[in-house]
Amino acid sequence: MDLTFSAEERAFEQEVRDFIAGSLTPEMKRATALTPSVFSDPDIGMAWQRALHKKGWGAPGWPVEHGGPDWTPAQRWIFEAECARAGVPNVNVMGVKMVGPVIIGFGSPEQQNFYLPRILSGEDYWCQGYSEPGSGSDLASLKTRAVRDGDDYIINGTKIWTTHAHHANRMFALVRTNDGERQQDGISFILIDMKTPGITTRPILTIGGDHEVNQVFFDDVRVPVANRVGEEGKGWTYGKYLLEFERGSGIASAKLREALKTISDLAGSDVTGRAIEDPDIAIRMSEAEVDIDALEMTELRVLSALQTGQNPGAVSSLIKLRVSEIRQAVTRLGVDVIGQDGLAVEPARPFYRLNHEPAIPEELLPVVPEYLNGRAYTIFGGSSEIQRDIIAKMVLGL
Amino acid sequence: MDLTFSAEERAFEQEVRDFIAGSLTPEMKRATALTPSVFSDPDIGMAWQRALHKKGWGAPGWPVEHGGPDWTPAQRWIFEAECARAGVPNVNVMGVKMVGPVIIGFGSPEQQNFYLPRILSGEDYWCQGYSEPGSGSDLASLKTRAVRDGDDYIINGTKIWTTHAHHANRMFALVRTNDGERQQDGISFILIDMKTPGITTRPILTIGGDHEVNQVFFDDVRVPVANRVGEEGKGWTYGKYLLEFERGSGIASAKLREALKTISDLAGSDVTGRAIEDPDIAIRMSEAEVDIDALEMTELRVLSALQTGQNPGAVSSLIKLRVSEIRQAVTRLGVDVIGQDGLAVEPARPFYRLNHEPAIPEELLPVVPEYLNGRAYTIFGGSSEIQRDIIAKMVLGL
Amino acid sequence: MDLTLSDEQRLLRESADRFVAETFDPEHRKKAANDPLGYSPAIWKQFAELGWLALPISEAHGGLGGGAIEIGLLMEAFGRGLVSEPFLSTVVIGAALVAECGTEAQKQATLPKIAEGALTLAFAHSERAARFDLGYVDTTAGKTADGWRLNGSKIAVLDGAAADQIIVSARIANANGASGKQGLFLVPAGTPGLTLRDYARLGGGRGCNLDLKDVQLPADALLGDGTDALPAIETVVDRAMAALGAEAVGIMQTLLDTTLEYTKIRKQFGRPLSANQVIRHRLADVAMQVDEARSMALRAALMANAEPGARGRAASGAKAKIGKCARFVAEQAVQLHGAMGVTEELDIGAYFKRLLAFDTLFGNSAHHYRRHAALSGRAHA
Amino acid sequence: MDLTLSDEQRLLRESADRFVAETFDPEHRKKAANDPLGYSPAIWKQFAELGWLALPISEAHGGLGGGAIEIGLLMEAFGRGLVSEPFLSTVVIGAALVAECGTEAQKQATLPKIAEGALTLAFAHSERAARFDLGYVDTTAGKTADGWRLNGSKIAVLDGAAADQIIVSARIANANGASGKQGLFLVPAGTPGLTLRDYARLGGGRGCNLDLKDVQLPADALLGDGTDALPAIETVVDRAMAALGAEAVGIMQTLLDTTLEYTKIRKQFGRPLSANQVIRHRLADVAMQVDEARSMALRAALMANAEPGARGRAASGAKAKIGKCARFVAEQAVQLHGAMGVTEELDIGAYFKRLLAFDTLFGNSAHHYRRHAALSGRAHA
Repeated sequence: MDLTFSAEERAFEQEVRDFIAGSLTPEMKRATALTPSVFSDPDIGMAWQRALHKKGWGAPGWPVEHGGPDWTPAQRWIFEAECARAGVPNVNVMGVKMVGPVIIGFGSPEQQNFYLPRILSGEDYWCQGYSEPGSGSDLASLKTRAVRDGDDYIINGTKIWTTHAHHANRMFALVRTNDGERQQDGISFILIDMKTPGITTRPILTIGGDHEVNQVFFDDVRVPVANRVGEEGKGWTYGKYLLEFERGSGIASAKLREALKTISDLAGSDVTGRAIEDPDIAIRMSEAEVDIDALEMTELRVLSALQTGQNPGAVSSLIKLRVSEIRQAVTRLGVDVIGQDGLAVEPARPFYRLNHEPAIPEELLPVVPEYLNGRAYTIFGGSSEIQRDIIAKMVLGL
Repeated sequence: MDLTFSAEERAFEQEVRDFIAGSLTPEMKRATALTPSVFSDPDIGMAWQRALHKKGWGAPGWPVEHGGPDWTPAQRWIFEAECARAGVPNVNVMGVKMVGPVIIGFGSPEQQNFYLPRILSGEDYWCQGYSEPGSGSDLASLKTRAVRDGDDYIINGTKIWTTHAHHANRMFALVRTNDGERQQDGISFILIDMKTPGITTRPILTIGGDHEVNQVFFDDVRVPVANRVGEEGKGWTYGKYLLEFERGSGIASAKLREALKTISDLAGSDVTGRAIEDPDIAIRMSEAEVDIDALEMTELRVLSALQTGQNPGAVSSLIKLRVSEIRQAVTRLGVDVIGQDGLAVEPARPFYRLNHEPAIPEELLPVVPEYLNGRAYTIFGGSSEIQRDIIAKMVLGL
Repeated sequence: MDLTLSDEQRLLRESADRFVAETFDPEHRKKAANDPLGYSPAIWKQFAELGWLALPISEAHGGLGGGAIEIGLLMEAFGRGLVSEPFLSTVVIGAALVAECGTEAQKQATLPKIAEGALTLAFAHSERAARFDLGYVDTTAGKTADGWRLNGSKIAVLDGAAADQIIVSARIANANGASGKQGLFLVPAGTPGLTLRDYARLGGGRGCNLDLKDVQLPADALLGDGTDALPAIETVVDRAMAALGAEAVGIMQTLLDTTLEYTKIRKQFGRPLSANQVIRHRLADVAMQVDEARSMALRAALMANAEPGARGRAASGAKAKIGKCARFVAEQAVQLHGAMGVTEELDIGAYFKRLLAFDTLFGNSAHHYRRHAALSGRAHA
Repeated sequence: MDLTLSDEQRLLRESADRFVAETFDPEHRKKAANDPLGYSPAIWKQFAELGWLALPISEAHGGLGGGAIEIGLLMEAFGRGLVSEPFLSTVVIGAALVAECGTEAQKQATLPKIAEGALTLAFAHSERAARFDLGYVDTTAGKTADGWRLNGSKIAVLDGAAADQIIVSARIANANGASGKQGLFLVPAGTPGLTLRDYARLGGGRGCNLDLKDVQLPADALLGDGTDALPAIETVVDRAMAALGAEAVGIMQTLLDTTLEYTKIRKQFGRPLSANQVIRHRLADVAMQVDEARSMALRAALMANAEPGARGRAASGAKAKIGKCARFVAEQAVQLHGAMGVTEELDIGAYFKRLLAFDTLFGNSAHHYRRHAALSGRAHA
């Protein structure tokens, strides 16, 4: 047992660092630091995607025949850790990490040939049409309906909490094509061009004041049957595959460590009156750091199991819960670090392109919105309550 | 609105102080301080009961015609607060606060004339036969059966968690006299002489190493029907009355404040290496003190409502939960205050009559057992889980 | 020992509850949020007519001579309605600072005007380097030939842009130039050298940061006779924290009521959210914490005139405990509202943010536990 | 980067798990609890035969040259069985102190004996006034004509009464009589002037407090050459905390397994306890914390040979985090066992108490978060 990387892996680490040093512009870095969200604005995120794609790293998790870099789990770890450390923008995860793997796993060769290169290159920007009003945690109860009409489906209904729908040119959605005996049985997985007539989006401002999510309405929207992925009525299976794929692919500890470091640097600076001298802050930083250490070890245990071809087992399902809790603790710490400057609300966006001087120092701007928006970590993607239900049932066998 | 007491109440406060100064012996005080339990050993507790009785204060909550002192709610507050401050022993609550009020409310004149004076004088020592193995929180499922045979009941079954059954000469018990449609309907409330043939007790050591609770077995135990309180099959009602009576009568904040002061004094002394200099200890003491302040105000709000003849309402049902949680926080603080001296286990009892020198300073002896035994606060008398079920239903109407 | 309300107090509560319920609806709040002033002068006038602005001001200065309990009743109602009128800044803090420190002439010049709604105040005290330490002030006041010259920077000035006068704390230079005790200065809005960076305040209302560059003031701008103002500031801030505590209780109660309602109505997996035991228990805890907060706010109000140590411990205890409860209650209200809770679509978000602001104002929970420990003689806290 | 066990490690774990499961049943524990020695010399002999006592000792001194991972595997198994043999005192701490500080002659005289099970050690370091500060020692060692004279008092000496020799830390007086650096002294059991107050230790095994009154020792009783022993003590205690962390993980896993089983079987209101959502979620949290503790114990073991700062942060982080998890897991295991949990009738109580002892040993959770913060350069922690 040991924690050190091999000489080859160290060399790869250096390659990643060199790549980042050569590709990450100061503007990208500043924009990422000043974005109070896990989603970068597309102009920033897609610029980074193009840089990655040029290097052949556009989709680290994909098989090599579809343009993946063929990395070992350790290489993926190193890549993600270095990206986190450098503060690179977030790419369009709905494309690279969500719909991409589904198309690879279940799409037709035509779909693969058409969509995958456009994800890699950053030409397409995807959003995810899953939740509906009334169907959040209870996703299988979704009501948006796709009725067959010749070679098309006609879609009616509405999706909600659709991240970046206002930026996306494509959506992958779960729609009801049939009233199966089980709710899950009548759901299909479909790819929708956002420019299709009948689609409208309504912005929903988050509690932090950001326009990130939307409600999307479908009013007799005509989508070719050829845009369905896999079999009709099997969409639930593909959707679940996606969630599992997603779960194994993230390495959260490196990003959390970086977020904590940002807060820690603020706490050590005059801009917060040296908040670090408050023992409550100092101790809570250590608590958060130790929590991240524990998470990192758990992630490394998963990585090590993957590396040696084993199934990491149930432990991966505990990770989402801890990640969301630690994230919230770190953003909360941020609020306490900046103290009364947190009273100032800056409504304009993005923070990295304000056309006026903000009331408080620029680096303090994202702190409160990050905390506020971060309340969603324990809600979106399956609330913490649902996660605990799942752990009790699937991990503990209760 | 104000927090001050009237001149008459201040005079009464002085009377209580004078009484305590004249009646509480150093031995009683030391024994109470060194008892890691909310129950005093009978020799100590009943000596105090006799002193109270002599003064006419043997049963503060009883009506004056049965020997109560006819106090206002404020006087009861003052009395309890002064007793807590002085560290007086605990009397036999199962007699004074539990069975007494039931006999007063529902007993026959014969029962009242026989039992009540013996409770006041300390001649009788009572225990409570409610829980059974398998019927703890779900008390109504109790199985101990009393079968009518002429003028007697013949009782078979077992009771568990019976505090001081090994000291008591009497037990009040809930027994099944009938299989009603609802489980609650077939239960009767009965008074049992512990010397009746067929009763055996088995000690159960608590996690702190104390002999406090027991299992009591009934093997064809013959009890006169005249020992039944009230109607047959109505025992559940009387039992619930008792719990309600009990709930309104306790003033927990004064005792908690005293318990915290004891820990605080230890923390300020060399005997713990001046634990108070540990900022974690200092802050947690303030947290506990503030929690006690909040509890005290809530208790005062109840008192004030009673004082003006109002119904304090649902708030009183929140108190048991907070009291148990704060008690546990205070005992936990004790463990952290004494540090590595907490490793030493002293199995002999009582601590105030050891016939050897303990391995650690005497005043440290009860700290860990108090914490350990105190785990029961959130279990006995309706677990915290059950309490929250009740609050959700009864207070919040969910 | 009587914790029941007097008839007058009951009437005050009822009229405040009614007025707030009728006036401060979500529609009104949306308007106020986009108002550069942050509040409505018309409503402020009504406050005056209702006698609320005169409430704690002494009868000798045109007020009603009320106390912390009455303030608390109003503030709790204000919390329920997320009222953003500058009551705290002008009446609870501003008027009290003048009453505590001012000369009789200064009191006569300001207090009656406040009572009739003709004068608004703000208090500029906090500085970035001070964090939550009331004793830390770097802003300086130098003596000039005919008055004072102020230099420095302040943050978190509540309602500063709407104030007719701002009370600014500054360290008065000693004869040898070294900085000495704190003084409070009445600075009229628009005084040259004063720069405000106004902002929308988290949870409603406005705030600003303030720069003072060679601000020239007349000699009588100094409140009182030059005695160190720190003890008076501590007194007033302790009472302000009691008042804020009552406001927080109103907010928390509203969040509890709203969340209870929502979990009964909202269905998931074919049954209401409130059928989940985990959610039922969570709500029981929320209710318990609202009740504890209520007790602590009341306690701080009842102790508002106690000797400084006891008053400070009650105020810090209340601020710390209510802050802790507020975080829990606010976070759970959002959590139990699910995705809807993390938007600006519902009112929940506004209430949440006001509680977040509450916890930060005048020092967060951790700060006040520490102050409580220090005031309790736990030296190393 | 490989966190899988080697074949040897897997074998070691399997044999330890098997031996512990077969040997340390509740019956055995009850006997051990009443044994004045606190453990069984026969089993100690078996430990030696299995090679466990030789595990971390270097091959040059009759050992197997194993490391923190192997120690952790054994300790986790020991935790599952609540083993009370003095493995920590003799092997993890005692042998390591000799290895770190001793002269070659001292190593040759002790280490092979430990490896073969012929010598037990204890470490007497803590003093009441020190609380958890390893650097605080009041016990003095004065130079005499032919050796040393020790005076002072120690607390929390694990397995002291059963030890053949006790390693006592003392401050070596300087030439001018002022106290100087720490030294470690090998004190044979029964040395005149040594008074032990032996006690049953919370959670199993024995402990004692120790008085040293003019204890006379030969010159070679001092381990090593008089270099300050504090860095070595810190090294060894950091590694001991990693080992204790692994033991705690074994205990916590057992509590989780037992509680899961109990809540499935125990019925209330006509259905198993585990049908309650609140209990299901609680158990999910318990499982999560056991997993976090496991990660931290492993991390501390993997960092056992890192530079002092990183090693200390890993060890303190693990001790702090595992201590926090242990409290939660232990308290919930008792809570979910209901009334049966707060008795000595079930094993739960013994496991609970061992975890309580774990949290206290070498400094509780709060202490180690503070040390972690200090080692991380957060100066005011």
